[in-house]
Amino acid sequence: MKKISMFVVSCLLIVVFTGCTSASGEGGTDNQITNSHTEQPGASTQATQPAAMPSPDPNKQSTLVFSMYKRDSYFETAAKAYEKEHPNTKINVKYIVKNTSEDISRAKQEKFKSTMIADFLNGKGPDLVVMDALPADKYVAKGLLANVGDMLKGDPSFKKENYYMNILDSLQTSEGGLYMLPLSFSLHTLTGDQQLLEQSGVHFNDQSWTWTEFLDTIQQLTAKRDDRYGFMAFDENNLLLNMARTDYNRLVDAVNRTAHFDSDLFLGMLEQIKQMKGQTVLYYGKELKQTEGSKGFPIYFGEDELLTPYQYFQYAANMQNSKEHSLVFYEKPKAEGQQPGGYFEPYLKIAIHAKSSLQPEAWDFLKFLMSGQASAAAAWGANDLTYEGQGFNGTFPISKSLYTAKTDNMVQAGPLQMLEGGPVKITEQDLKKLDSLVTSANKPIFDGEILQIMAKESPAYFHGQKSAQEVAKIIQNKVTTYLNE
Amino acid sequence: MEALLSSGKRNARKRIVVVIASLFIGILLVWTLFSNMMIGLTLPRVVTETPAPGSLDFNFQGTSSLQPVLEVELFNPSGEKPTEILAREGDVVQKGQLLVRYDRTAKEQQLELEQNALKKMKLGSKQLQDDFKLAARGDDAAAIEAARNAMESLKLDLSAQEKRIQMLQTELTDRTELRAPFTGRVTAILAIENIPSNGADIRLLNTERGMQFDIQIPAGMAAEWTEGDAIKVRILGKDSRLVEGRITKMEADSRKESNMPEGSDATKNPASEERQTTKEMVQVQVSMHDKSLRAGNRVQVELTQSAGGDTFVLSRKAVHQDRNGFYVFTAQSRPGPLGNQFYASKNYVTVIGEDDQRTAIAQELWNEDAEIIVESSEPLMDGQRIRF
Amino acid sequence: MNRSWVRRWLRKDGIAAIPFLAPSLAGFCLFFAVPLVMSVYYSFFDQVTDGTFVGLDNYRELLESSSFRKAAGNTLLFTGVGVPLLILLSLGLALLFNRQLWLKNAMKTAVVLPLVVPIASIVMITQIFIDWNGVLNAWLHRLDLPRVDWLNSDGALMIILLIYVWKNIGYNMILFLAGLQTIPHSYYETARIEGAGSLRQFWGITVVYLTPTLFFVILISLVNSFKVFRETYMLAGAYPYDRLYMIQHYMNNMFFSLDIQKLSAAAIFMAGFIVILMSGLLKIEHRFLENIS
Amino acid sequence: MTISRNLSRLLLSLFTGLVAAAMILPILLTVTNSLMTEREMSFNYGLLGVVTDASAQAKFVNLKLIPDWVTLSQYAKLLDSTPRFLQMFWNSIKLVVPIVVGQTAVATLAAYAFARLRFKGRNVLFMVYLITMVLPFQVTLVPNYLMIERLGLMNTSGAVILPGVFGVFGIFMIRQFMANLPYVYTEAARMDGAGHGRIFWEIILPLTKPGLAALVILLFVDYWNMVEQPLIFLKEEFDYPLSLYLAYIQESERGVIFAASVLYMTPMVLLFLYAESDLVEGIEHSGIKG
Repeated sequence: MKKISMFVVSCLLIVVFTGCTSASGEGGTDNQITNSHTEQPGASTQATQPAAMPSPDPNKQSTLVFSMYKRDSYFETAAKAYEKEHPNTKINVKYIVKNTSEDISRAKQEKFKSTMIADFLNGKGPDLVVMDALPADKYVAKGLLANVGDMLKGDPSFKKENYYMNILDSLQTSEGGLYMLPLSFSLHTLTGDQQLLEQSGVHFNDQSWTWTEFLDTIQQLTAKRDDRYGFMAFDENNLLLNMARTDYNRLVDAVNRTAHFDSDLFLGMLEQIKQMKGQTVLYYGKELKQTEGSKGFPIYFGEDELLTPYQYFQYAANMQNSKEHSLVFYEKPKAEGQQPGGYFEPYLKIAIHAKSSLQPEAWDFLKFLMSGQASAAAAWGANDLTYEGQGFNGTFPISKSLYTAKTDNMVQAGPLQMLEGGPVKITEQDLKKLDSLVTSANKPIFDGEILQIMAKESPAYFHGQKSAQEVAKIIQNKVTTYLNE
Repeated sequence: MEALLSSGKRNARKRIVVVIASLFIGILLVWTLFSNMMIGLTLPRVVTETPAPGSLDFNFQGTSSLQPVLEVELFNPSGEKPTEILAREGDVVQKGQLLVRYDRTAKEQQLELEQNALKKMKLGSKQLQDDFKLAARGDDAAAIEAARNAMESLKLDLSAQEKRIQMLQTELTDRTELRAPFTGRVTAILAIENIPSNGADIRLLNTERGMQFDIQIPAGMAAEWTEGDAIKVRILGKDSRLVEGRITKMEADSRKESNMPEGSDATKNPASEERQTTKEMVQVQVSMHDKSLRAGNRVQVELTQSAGGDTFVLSRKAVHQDRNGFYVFTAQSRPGPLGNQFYASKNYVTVIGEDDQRTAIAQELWNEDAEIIVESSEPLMDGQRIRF
Repeated sequence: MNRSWVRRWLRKDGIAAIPFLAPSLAGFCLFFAVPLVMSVYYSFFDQVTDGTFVGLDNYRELLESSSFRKAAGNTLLFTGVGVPLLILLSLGLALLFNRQLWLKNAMKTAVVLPLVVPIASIVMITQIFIDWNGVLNAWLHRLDLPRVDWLNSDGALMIILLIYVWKNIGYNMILFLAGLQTIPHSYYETARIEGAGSLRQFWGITVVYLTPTLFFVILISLVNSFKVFRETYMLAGAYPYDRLYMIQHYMNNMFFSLDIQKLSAAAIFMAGFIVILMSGLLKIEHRFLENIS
Repeated sequence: MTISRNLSRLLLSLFTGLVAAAMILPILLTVTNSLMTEREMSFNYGLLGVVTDASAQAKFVNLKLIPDWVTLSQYAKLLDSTPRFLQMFWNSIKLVVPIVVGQTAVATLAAYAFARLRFKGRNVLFMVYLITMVLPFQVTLVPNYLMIERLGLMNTSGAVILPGVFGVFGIFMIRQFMANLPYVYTEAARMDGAGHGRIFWEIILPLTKPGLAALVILLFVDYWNMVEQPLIFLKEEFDYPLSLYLAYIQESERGVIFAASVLYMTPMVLLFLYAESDLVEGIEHSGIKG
């Protein structure tokens, strides 16, 4: 019996080794991309060195593979522009879908996730990858992404003052590594009616308030006048997610793999959200019809995600229209003792493969992408300000100089024709306000399996199908399963 | 026996299944063909071309008419009718050359009259001198004074009269002739012999200052020019030839190509309607020095610019524009259930140059043997299925 | 010694086996054995490429994971209940169909058809029944009982079991029917002549001669019990109710967490379990075949 | 005697009929619902997955067996305005037929070796085969992906077909059948000095016919339903088989899901109906008696 098994195992091993040797033999003649694929032992040691990134060898022919789920035309133009500047570097931009409408059923996304995993684990992953559709934390945990933060620090040609370092710094992991560089970001803020808030005489400090303080504030506000809603949130779930995000560390203990969704904290959140809905304290939805008798905004606070500067200017336009009410952006509530500063959500997060042999080239290209040199729209026209179809070109860029160049152009170009509504004059003062929003943002909005589990289960409570305890228990069980895998 | 029976039943059943199966497959097959055909018919029809590698010689032809730099009209100096016209149209005349003689009789008669009056005055002066001598002998101071005065005044009158005669005499020589003020060419004789004229009699062109014309040239082609540069200009006409001109003035022109004055190349073609190119034009003034040039001569400026480097040339109709730049649609084939299917794919291109027929685009990876859609029966969208 | 071993091997049917086995073995090695060996290899390393040997660390981690233990327990429960249930039911049906019945063929077709229903359709029909607004809750409502979120209740397991049995009963029945056909009629005739009752005929002939088929059916049922994951996943997602969290969920989630080491280790656990089970069955089968001969 | 026999037969038939009816109910539902208009579909099932307020009046989905208005509009829509549906249907055929034919051939040969030949390592090798059948797809995905890429099969139909051809399920099934065949059948041939090739071809293969029929059905069903392999190993959507259309059917296409299911099932049902008679045509009819 032993001999038999020995025979079988040796037979299999022979097959394996012949398979591997023939395969690695093929590797050399594979194609020009091989450069990035051959598993050079040097590549991995290089990745772990925090030392300065050597500048790319200008005489080396290399092909960078740049993978993404969804195409962004900026990447293509940028790749072309970069190739022109660096004739020895070819950029192979690979994407799965041209736009998300192609993939409503998410089959392609699943394909992208799976093939990326297979590619990365086989050591053949792309040199650069857009992580937006991928679970970045898992890749980082497996050491598959290079620490671009080190590259950034070690590169004297990277001018920190040209970038929103507040964004980049706050994306660092708890160990201080920075594995993805976002090319753009959106801002999550509260909007408030300044006049009304001042008249009400209720004092608050949006720099430091927690959700409890915020909810207290709106309750005080609505206690004085009940023809206005205190806060208009997108929906209950979203509010819950917001609250859970700020208190994430109290709900989830990743180190000890325990969750606290059955705690009073979480139950309190659930109950508070539901309870306040009955009064005029909270309103859920995106549109609010003006109630009779009150002009302007029948709410004290609303929440908003400024995906592109367009939305900000739309607000500026509204401000110009309604003289009595001036819309002001406030910071969203945060955890106790957290630094002041708003929330932002990074987009087009690009990572470099830790095992790529072309890291210097990849970093150089990433730098080029970040600088926005190839950004098609020199100015933000009305068309370029919307996000749809524009991708990078319409968003808040990570490059400060690009942002300044674009806004300067816009101020010079005179009144801005919005997609709806008349031309809006963008003043330096408007821009200053926007600037301060951008430069103060320091809390990333994150997503993850746990938040998704929460979002899936909690509507049952909000719609009265289940009790808070039941929902909390289900979430607690599922999250515990997740944490202990 | 039972087995045989049941096997017979089985075979019958199998046959039924086979019939149903072939029906099912058949219907689907027919439907596939049919729907493919139906869809095919509703697809936009396209005409394609393969871009030819090469460079686009970008031609520009602009015509204009020459205008003299300096041309003056010479007026009748006296108002007399011309008696003899010495110059003929087109004559090249030297400075001071006699051009027209005018009627002198009126002037001569007046001179004669004046001379007679002078004579009369001179006679009068003798009388006065005698009067003075007489008075001087007397002691009547007043009378002496009066006589002196009279004599003095007559003297003045005399000199005045002499001046007038002199004037008349010069007038007779000067104003009865028209002479060329500068070397030039007579461009028009307006005077007619023996008919009094009150306007200009001769139009004279200064040949030393030469001719000039204005023309609008696309900014892209004029980019390398500065004032003072020489350009070749073709003189149109029977003996068309090339003459060198010199740029004297350049200024940007905001007017669009379509309302160019001498409609140089704004031939209305469908492509230019489809894509409103707001070509920047430059107003250029060119001066020319050639004796044989006539004002009003048609001149033509011919420019050729090679849209340089590795370019592909394709029909101008194929290139469209949106807010992100120029693009073309290429026909791409993908395998379908029944052979290849064709799709329109939008590709942004870098336009190097274009003329009214063709456009040169930068050579890129994708466009090496791409089928570029020139015409389509309906507006296309990226990714749309098409047929040929 | 080595040579003599080879010679001994060849003396038997070894040479004859080569042409029969070669095509399958070649493809099998390429597409199944090599990946399998690589998976085993991964399970001893900390990274897939350039990893260092960590021995049994991955296995230790796996066993420490409470989620894995939960998944393993749930899977054991599900297969432990589901497979015997399925086999009993399908055997019963097969025996029924082996008798004289009216409309036998039509009914047989009806039983087998669930096999071909696409997953999307199964999921949709299941949803129609178990959704919060679904038919089951409508019935409860009519009885003035509170609605149940079936997928987040202990009933969830029953639902998955039902889907599993419903879908695979036809599959097994085909196998059993085919197996029953291999039992020569003469055996029964002989038994009848010898005066054996139908129960004795069943135990003495049917069960005995069906045993090889039975083992095969057990294996296939086991394999298919793993396949019901796809329906579960589409109904309840990657993190279903605790009871539904099977080892396939664990593996699937490990895959998307890029934790191929733990995934491989879990797979090897699973394979080990199945090997033990199957070698036991094979041994019995072997002995049984010898008995018949 | 005959009366009681007929009675028991009737009762058994009734009982089996009930079971069969229960089994076929979901399929019946699929077929009848495929004849509904889309409006009726959304009216009946629009509430699925919708979180309704508990305070509001209780509303439920409406399970309906008979449509109000029988129409082929779902089919028309599916076939007419969803050209990829037909395309995917042919893709499925193109992938599944080679797999079924190939695996049946390869497996029959290998099964003979496993069932009728004795060689060292047989059981261990068999066990290794067995393990690969049991493991979920994801376990070997990463090495498999590497393998397929190295073989240059990525994004070709070969990446799906070849692993399918060498799948081990067929070996198991046929081995089972062959192992069951009494050795007496082959002993005579052996005495006559027939080789394994002849024995296999002339004796064993005809006897395995019901097994082959069952195998063809089961393989066809298995591979007709495969999802992961084509999703990952095929690049272009127009190469995808029908199973992917149904596995990732979009919310907006719910109105045609039943019609799509019916068309999806039809080839399998037809195949089953065709092969079923071979399935029961066991040894008793093949002329050989033990």
